[in-house]
Amino acid sequence: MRRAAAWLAMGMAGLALAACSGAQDSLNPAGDQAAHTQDVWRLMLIVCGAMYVLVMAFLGWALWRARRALDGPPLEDAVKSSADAPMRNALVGWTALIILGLGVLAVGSFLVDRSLARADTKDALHIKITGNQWWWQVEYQDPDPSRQFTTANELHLPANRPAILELAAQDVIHSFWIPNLAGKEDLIPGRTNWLTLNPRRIGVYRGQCAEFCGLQHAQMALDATVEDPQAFEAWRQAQLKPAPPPSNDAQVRGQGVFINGACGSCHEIAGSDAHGRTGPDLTHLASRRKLAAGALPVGRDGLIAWLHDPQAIKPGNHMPLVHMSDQDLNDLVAYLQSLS
Amino acid sequence: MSSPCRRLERLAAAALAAALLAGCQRETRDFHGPPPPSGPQASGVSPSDLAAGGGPIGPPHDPRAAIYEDNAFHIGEGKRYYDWYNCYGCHAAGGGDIGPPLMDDQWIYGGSIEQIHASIVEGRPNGMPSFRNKIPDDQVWEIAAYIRSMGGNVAKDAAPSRGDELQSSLAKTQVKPTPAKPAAPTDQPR
Amino acid sequence: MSAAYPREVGAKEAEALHAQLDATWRTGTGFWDRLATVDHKIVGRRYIVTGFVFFVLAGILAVLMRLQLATPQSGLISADRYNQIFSMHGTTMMFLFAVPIMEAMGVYLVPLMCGTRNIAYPRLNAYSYWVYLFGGVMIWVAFLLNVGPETGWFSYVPLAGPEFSPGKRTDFWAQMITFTEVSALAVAAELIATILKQRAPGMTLARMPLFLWSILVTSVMILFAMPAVMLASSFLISDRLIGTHFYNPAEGGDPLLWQHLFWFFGHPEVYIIFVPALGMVSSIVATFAQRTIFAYPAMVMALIGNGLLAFGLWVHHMFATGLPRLGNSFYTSASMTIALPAGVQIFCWIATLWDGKPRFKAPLLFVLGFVVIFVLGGLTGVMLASVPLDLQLHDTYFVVAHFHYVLIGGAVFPLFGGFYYWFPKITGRMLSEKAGAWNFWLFFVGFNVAFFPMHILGLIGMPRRVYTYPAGLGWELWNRISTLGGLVIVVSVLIFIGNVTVSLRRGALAGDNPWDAATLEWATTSPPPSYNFAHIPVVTTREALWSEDRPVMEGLKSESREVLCTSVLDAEPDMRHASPKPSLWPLFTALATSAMFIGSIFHEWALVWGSLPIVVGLIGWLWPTTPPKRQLEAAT
Amino acid sequence: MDRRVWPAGRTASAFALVVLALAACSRNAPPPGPAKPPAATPTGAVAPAAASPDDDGQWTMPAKDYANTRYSGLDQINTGNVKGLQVAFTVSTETLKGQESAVLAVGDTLYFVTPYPNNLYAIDLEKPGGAVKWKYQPKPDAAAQGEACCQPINRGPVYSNGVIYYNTIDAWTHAVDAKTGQLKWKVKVGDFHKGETTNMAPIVVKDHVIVGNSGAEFGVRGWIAALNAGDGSLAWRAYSTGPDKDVLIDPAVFKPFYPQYKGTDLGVSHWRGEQWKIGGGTVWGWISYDPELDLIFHGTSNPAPWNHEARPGDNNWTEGIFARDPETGKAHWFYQYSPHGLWDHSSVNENIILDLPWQGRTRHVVVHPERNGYIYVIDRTSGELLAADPFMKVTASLGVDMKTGKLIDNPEKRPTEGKVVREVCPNSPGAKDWNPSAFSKQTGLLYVPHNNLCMDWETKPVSYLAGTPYIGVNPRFYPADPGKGGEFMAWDPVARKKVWTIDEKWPVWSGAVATAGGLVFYGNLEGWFKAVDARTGQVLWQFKTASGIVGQPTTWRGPDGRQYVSVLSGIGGWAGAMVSSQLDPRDATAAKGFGNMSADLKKESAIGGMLYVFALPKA
Repeated sequence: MRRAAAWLAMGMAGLALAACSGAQDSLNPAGDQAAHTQDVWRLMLIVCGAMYVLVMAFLGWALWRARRALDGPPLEDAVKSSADAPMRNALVGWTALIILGLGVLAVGSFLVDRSLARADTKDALHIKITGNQWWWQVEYQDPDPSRQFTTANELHLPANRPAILELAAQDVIHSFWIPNLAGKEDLIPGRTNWLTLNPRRIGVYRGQCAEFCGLQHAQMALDATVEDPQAFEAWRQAQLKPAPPPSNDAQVRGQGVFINGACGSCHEIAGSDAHGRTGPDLTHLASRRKLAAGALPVGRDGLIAWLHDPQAIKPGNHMPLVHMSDQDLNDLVAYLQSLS
Repeated sequence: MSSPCRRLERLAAAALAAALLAGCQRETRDFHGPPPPSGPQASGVSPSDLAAGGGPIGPPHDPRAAIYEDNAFHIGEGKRYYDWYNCYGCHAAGGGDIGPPLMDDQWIYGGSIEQIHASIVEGRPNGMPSFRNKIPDDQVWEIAAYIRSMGGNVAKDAAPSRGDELQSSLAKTQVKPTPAKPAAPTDQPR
Repeated sequence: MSAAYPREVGAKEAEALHAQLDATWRTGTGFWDRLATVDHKIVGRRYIVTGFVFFVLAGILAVLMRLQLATPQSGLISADRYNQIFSMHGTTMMFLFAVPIMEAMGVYLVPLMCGTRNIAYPRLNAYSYWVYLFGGVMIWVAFLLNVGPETGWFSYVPLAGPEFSPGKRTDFWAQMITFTEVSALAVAAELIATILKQRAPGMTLARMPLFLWSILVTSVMILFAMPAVMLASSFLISDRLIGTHFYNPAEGGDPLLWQHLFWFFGHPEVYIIFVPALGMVSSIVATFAQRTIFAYPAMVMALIGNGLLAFGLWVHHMFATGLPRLGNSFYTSASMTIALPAGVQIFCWIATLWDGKPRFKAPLLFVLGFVVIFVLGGLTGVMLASVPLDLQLHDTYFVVAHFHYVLIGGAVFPLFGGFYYWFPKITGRMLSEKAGAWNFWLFFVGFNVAFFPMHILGLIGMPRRVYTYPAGLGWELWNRISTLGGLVIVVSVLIFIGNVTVSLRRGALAGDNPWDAATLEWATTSPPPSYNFAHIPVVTTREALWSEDRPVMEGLKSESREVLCTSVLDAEPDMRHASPKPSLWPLFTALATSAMFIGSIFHEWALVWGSLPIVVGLIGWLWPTTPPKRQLEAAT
Repeated sequence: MDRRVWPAGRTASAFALVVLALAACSRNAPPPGPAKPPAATPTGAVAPAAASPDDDGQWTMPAKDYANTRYSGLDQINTGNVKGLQVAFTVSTETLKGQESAVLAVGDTLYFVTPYPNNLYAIDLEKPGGAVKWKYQPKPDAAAQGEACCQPINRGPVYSNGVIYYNTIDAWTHAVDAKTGQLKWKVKVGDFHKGETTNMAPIVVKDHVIVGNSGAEFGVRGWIAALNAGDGSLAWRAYSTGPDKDVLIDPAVFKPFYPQYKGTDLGVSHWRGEQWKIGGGTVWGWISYDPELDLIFHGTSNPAPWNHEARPGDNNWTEGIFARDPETGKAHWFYQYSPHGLWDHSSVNENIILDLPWQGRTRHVVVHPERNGYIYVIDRTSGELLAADPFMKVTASLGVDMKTGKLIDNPEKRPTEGKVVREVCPNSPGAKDWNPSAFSKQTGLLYVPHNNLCMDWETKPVSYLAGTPYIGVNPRFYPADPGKGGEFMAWDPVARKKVWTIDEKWPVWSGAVATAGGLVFYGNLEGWFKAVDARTGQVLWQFKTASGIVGQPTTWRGPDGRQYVSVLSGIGGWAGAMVSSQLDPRDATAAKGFGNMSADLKKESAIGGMLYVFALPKA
């Protein structure tokens, strides 16, 4: 029993602290918020681990003592305990210890929470994130409207510059969560929530909807890139431009398929006649890494698989199966791949 | 007292079973939509298929109609697409605006789900645009099924209720059925 | 040591008395007699078995989910079905297993522990069981017919609202809430009345076994918590059926209203499940350590403290919803504070063991397993109370691990201990100790293998309620291990079922008090007679059966059903009270209630027309059967 | 000529020059003569004679004159005898949608246009009983009916130089010989498949037929264009959004008063992405013209879509007023009533050209009752805002900053997607919609038929699908005061206050006309046509027509020398669509929000289409 307890304690500490350098990992912080939270986690782990060890030690001692008692003479008085008085003191001590431990944790947690509330927001980027079943709309805000742009399912952040996220939901409650950067915050219809990020470490991270939002809750991911400010600026300049016009016959035909068919009814490609707003913006689709909120990689194979039967990949999502000829499909993919 | 009890029990069981079995069909979620029927069918019908004065002869009965009309999921999706494809812009929440109301019993081009489907796909001469190729066919059916629910013409337990939006009309579960009647001859085209 | 109170006055009179009492209290063997029974032991047994069946069903769903999640991008179960499965798993476990089975143990044990002949309001008790059964069957039939709930056991609006959950799936779920809560509220009322008014003479509040205390606290919590969720679910049904706007932000409603109402119920719910388990642990520890529980007053205070604090922390489920930061900090403190009573209790149990001479039988094994697992779950609970940490861990597998540690560790382990402990009393036969040890160890190991990795999964970013996940995020291994652990639990539960099946026929005969326990349920035969006690025991100490002095009380009628009512605080005999006879009206009323509830899923007017048969049922149920004159005599 | 300064010494010669120039190009203009200064009025407000010459008894353009006064110098019908007014004759319009056309009287003929199919009627006044002289049938494309936001109505024809010019719903401009009804030319000015329709009444200035498009509710890009009167060829076209060269902003000429309108290509940079290409700003309302300054004044409509979150920025040059050179189209100044318009407050209402005594001197202004609830007084020489006074309860904004000229939006009412904002006053048809006011040269007052409505408003995402509505709002309208959905008021433009009001149950959707007989005429949605004492607001006479009145009353002298008053009766347009489109009031959002309040209107009014002409009984 005691061994089991010890194993558990060790396992908890060891495994959890093991270097799992995942792209969606709260223990691999790449921003201030996640780092602060990791501090709380460490404090918790130490205090709670100590408490756990203490309880298990007491239990082990009691059982070890009891095992000896089994061989001894039978207890005379079942009702009255001989050890009342010392145990009573121990209980008082134990209670005090719990209060102390909880006090440390509560204060630690509170202080970190305060520091998160006072995060640096100087010169912050303002980004509006809207949760949809089951994708993210990402709008980079700017006081100058001509410097605003929209993308989907991806977030680019310059390192060492704060970002203030305005969180809204179109349909049901979603929760925005990039564990490497910060804890989650819900997107609630009819309300606006705010989340500040202070990304520090350059890298590619993955976020995912954390509040159950229906059929495809599992496949509602967000691709987050923290990059150096120059790279970010270059990306932003590219995003501000309309989509490049089709440059060869296949792309021209593909654009025709897009605009004259059903695609343009829901998707926008800035610079073309497609101004649908109910599906993700596709203006610079080819510059993204992921398709369909993380379900597939962007690329010829991914696009073909997705367009061939989106309902097989994300059953129940709102991208309909549009029947088209192989020729049309190939042209369409060629066009979409040109949207860099 | 024993026999009435038994009868009651049976009745309750039968009612439960019936309700739930009906529920089965109402709850199926076929994300690809039912397959189109094989053989010749009305993929499109023009307004000339309507008989003057009498009832519309319209497109023939389509076996998919009941699947969409009796299915809560499809009707719910139709409600979503009704907004997404701007049906709302002309017909409001069924009360009409640029286009005629969809919640009353007056149907210029027929009020069956097949006829509504045809109107969406084909368009109609006094301003209704054709959405052929602009809306995938199964979504057209879903929209048509939703439109049927506006007049209370789908089963109450498949009808959508209110939406999470500004209240504009009764929840569809509360709408009294208003079966389509052919447009009266005195009615002007609208 | 045979702990029975003296039942023999003289062999002949005694036999006559038994025959007379049995004739008065017996439940007939005919089909209708069985349906009409109001015997708390029969109802309690049914409750326990039904609850266990739901446990197994929900367990099967859990295994299906684990199989699906064993590999990334698994195609075993579709998204639609998976969502129904996890919703049904949570719903069944919480509403159809955990709360009912704890109440079921109360229904069976409380009258025996109080030393009374039947539960208070026995017809209501029968009614509550039927309502519970019909509600459970309804939701499972719906599930099997593809009309199962799909929005989780928490059914957050607007996802569960009319726009995003078309059809009747969510309505069945919401109405299942009504069924189970009507039933739970009825049982809570019965248990409170039984504990406060039907305790054996001399069993003052200060002499009440901790199990009774825990049931009392739980029942009071039910009275306050359940109406919140019934209100919430009724609002939901009315939003969905007739288009009200309780949760529509566009028309002055609020989706967060649901969350507040739901968690105002939902958090106490956990303690409603957990507090009775604490009572079981106390019973088992005392019996197997052969020691009175250390620091009884502290234990009672801790139980009450649990009950009170449980209502002050619901917001820690809502830290991510953007509520004011300072308010959140208050709930952090409250949530952490609840670790205090739990810590005190753990200490007291261990101190009792430390002081005693424990016998390591299956019930105690499960209790030791409880301590090891529950303390860990409690500590992760403290972690989750921290706002910043919760924002990372909320809605991840860390939380799944946490509450399974708390609920399986904190409630199911004691419950299994309780099964082993009270099985002899209920059936008259012992369960196999050997099978019990296998049962325990496989459960313990399987549990930790299944759920410990989930902590890590949560920390490395795996959210809850996902039907699939992509490869390459480091989640595969832990998920596979978890699934293996789940399969081990399956084996363990199968062993338990086998053990019960075999022991029911071939188990060793138990005798009145096989464990040498101190509480009154062991003062009668195993299984107890229909009337529980021929003479009502009188209690002089906290550990009644460990006392040399065991007086009894006489004077209750044997030719008609009577129970003794005592005063609330000091349990002084107050009056004799007639106890109702068996009746089919509770069943009829339950059927009528079910018809109304189910009907109102489909049509709002069912609420009106459906209540007429209920009124008929209630009239029949409450029709006075004793002529007023005789009643008067009985009272004097 | 420097338009910022008005050298008094040169006034007379300028008058003369302009009047002469005007006379030279329009044979139907009043006979040339010395420009005499307009008679003083009790308030001091006067309509300059150049833009509002003395009455000749005809009614050749819907607004009566370039100043948009809708004032008739006829006084045969006056406060004393109006009680005896009776129907002289009626003519069926043979159509049943909203009859918003003005009735022109030129010589011995009346002209009016019906809603779709936009037939042009010529009524022979020489014959008794309103005989149809001819009927011109343009046969517009039926499909265009689906592209008109608020019924396929028409606001009337304009007569110039023997030709009737008017627009049809399918975005064609027709020139019809006024004598014979023969088509002289027609040109396609827009593409109705995208939602571009034309229903405004053109105006003819210096051989240019000036037209504008409708369809901001369909996400079209608004424009105003000048067609050469002779052949319909395009002289110039100025867009309301986009780069300066499209908007005809030439920095050499464009001198806005306020700094926020200065800059390059603000019609692009004050939008997100290429939203300006589908950004609305149509020109479907009234155009006035000041011959002395040689400037036309026109408003631009709301930006598209109504859901403002799709179009961050000030959305230049929507919901504002342009002063343009009629010859070249070049903008001289601009003022924006509602930057980043939130509520569909199209700014296309009439800009009445007046000269007002203002803080001790005379200011040359346009007076503009705006949909957002304020009556604006703007210096027409410079674009400087002089006053903006509310004329109904306004909650949508907190006022106008007189320093910067900017409207101060009420932050509490700012809509966001998924939220309903309540009690937004005025609602989207505004405190006053298109239905034009009249200015009496006799009383110096402005007579404004207007609404008294508030609304609940919910924005939601919307896709632009060419040819379908591009709105993204669920609105729900209701009267601002119980039982009072509209008002007819007399407004003193100098004292800037209401003089008297008449409460109406329904929004007043008809135009007004003021006469030298001390009368003002207007109609209401129930169908009452009223004559009101211009000084007191007392209703002196009323007549119930068969349908609701949403048209523009006119008054003229017939060939027999008698004064007549004419109006079309036939409910429709936005406010009347519930009735004449047979919409279902069970849906509050029907007719973009009128469904919520119009169940009774369906009982109190009826569908119809009839020209009513009134006169005093023959002596």
